Amino acid sequence: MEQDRIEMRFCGFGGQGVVLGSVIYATALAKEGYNVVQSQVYGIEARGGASSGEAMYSDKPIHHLHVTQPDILLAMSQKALDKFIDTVKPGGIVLCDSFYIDQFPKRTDVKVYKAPLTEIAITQLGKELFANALAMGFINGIVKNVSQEHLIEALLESIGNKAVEQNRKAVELGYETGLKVLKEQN
Amino acid sequence: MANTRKLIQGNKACTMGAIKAGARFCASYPITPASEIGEYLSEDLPKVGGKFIQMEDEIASMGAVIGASVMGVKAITATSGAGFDLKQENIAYAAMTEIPVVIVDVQRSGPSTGGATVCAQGDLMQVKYGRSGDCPMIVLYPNSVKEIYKTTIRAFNLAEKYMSPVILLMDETIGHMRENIDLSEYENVEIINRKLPDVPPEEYKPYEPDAEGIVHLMPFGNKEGYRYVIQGMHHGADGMPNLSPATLQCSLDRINGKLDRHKEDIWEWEAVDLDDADIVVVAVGCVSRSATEAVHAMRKQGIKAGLFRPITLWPFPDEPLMKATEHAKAVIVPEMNMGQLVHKVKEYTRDCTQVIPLNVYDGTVIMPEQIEKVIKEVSEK
Amino acid sequence: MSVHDYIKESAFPLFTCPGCTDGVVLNAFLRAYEKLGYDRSNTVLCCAIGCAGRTPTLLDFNVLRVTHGRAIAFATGVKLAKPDTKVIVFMGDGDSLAIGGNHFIHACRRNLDITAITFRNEIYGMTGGQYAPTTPAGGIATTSPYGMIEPSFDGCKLAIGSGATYVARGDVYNVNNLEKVIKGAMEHKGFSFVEVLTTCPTQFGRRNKMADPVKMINRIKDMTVPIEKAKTMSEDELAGKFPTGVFLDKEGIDLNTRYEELLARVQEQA
Amino acid sequence: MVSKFAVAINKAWCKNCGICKGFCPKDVFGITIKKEIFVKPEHECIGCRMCTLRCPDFAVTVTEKGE
Repeated sequence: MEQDRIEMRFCGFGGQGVVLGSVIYATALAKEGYNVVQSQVYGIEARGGASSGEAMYSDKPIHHLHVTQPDILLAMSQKALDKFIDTVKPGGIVLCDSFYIDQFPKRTDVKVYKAPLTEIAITQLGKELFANALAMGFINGIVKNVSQEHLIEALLESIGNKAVEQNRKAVELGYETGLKVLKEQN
Repeated sequence: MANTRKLIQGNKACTMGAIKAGARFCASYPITPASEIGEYLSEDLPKVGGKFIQMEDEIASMGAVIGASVMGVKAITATSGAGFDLKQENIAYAAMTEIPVVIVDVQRSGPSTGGATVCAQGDLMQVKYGRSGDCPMIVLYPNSVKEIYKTTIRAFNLAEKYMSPVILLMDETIGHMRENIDLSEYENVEIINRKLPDVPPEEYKPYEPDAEGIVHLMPFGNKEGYRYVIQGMHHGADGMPNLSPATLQCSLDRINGKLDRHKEDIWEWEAVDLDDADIVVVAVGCVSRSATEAVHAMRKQGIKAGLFRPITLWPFPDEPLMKATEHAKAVIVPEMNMGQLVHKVKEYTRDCTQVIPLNVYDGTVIMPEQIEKVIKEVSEK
Repeated sequence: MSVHDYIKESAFPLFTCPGCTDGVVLNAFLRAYEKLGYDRSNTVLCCAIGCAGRTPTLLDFNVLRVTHGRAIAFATGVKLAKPDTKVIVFMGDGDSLAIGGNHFIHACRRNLDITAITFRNEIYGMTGGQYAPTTPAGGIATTSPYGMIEPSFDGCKLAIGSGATYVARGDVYNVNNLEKVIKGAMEHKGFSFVEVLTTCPTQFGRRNKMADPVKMINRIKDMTVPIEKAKTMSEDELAGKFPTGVFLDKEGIDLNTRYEELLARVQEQA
Repeated sequence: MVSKFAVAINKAWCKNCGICKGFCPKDVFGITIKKEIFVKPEHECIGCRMCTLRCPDFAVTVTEKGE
């Protein structure tokens, strides 16, 4: 790793499960053996407005409390993207759910990857609910910072025994989507 | 090597530490950001034969945990600032009657309802001075998820050892944060249980301290025939109300003196790069993490900065602080309030040492850069 | 054994004023306790502040005397921590119905298996004669110098409405009935409540033209009517009267029993 | 007729409230000019013991003679 600490932010609107997503991703990162800090900022905006979870990981001890300049930003809604886009570190990666986002970042110093995550969840998995798990896989398809096995384990631990097969499928589908987008856009 | 670390939330770590320490009873009342502590214990205590009850209010939950402890069952309650206000009368009762209990205060922004999910360090003085009378208190203040686990166990140990309520002070940010930690090193951690009387019932005086200044209270419901009164009025060795000048002084000396006498055992602090530091940051809780980063960053730039972090907030580690700041030209006190810790720091640093407060109380956590800026300004002078 | 075997003779004479009948309630409690043959090593008395709250400290029991109004809250912890403990809570009317009202109704709702005894002397005695939630209409107190204008609480109705499973009233004139209802309360499994009409000649009596302790007890005698008789009386005839006896004695699963079931269920799953 | 019951007042505990006297069916108790309660020497106690139950101070005892 080139730097001390990688920061990730997961944002969207309340109900999309982005905070839970940050916990799942942080769990997967922990399984990789990194030092991990997961956190969230609460606020009135958590209901309906922009909701956000965060994860930091490093080989070294982390004293930092909150993500300030994410290296990786997952945005699941336009409002959330607009709110956080300026905080992304130059050279950072921005992942957009193009189902909810149509105005993409104008910044040229970040790499933007987009896919209609929610639409894929609805059409291929039957429920918008799986967009969250799909997004986790999508992130990993792009940045590949955890093993798929750990990511699925982390997801299943956090959701219990609910819709295990569909969730597993969602992560795989998201991952493949990520790989495809990466190939197309690079 | 197998990865034995798990991602655990701060509030969860507190409940795991409590169960490890032997807590088998929790009474609480919902309040953000402490609610998860009651939630987790309602799920986990029954698994080990313990009980959780959500009482009708904060006052009742404080009363119920003392009631359980009187029966010899280790007990914990958790709240936040506004709820802590309500708990104060019964916390004072526990201090006066020398009943061990652990009270968690996961701070939020106040006064009053303030901000439920907003991080602040506004209760530093309240936890020590919020009660009537000269009421002693042990307050511990961890700054990471792992340290919450360890410090919760220590809180119970100190409570049982010194027959005193112990407050575990936490920050919203740390309570809600998740970190992946390895707790296997605490598998065989020492667990301390209160001492029982060593005299037969007919000779027993519940409030007669031993050579260490500690009382040995026999749990109620005992089969050995120890019968006595526990009550919050001033009392002599027999526990009965007594307002004679000698008894009053004696009871206040006993409850306060036992902590003073054993302060070196109660004190815990962390020193970061202090040996040759000429600029010392004094910080507690979440702010100390930013301070650690700031100190490391300054060292890389050749500035001799260090951090003194009280983990035991009360009784205040005055002598260690004096030693840590002996050769400092400046002491910086960043805290998320309008200035509380800084007063104690001023009291225990040399008059010639400049003490600089850094107060942030807008709900955002103090970041390393903010502390670095003050350190740089001081070092350039 | 006699009641004298259960008191701390060293703590006597009682701190109470001449003619205060708090001691009469203690006496009735001890007679009932002795007849039931309970073991003091299994008993905790809880009480709090005020005259009524202080009296149990003179008994040779394990006594937890706590902050004002909170005796039931502490007792909840005591009972949950050691379910086989017999817990009896002694409270004044301010203790149980004013500052501790919340704990009182919730203990009723939970059907916590304890016995709560409220000393209804219609006044705050220890603090100098301020009005209580039980002070009768027109009653003079230091904070109602022009007469009490607030309606008073009926502790028994409150307990019944809140879910207690044994509710009774006794008084310090009919001391045999008092012993009987306290005994019934202690034998009952679940939350049992006894409201006892007591007298405070010093703070209530003197201000309300009844300084004589005997006169005050005679007032109680006139105010009370056995429940059986009350049932035959009209509403007008019952105005200002306090029926005495057992209002309610029903079965109900108590909190500890429910908790033991929960523990068994959770541990079976584990 | 002399009563077969011995009635005693523990003077150290008695506060002379007069409750025992006020409700005694046989007028066993008297009161001095200093308002102190005493047991009349020639009383006709029938052993109902209501005084022991109503004494707030645990100060009155009634025992059967020869007990």
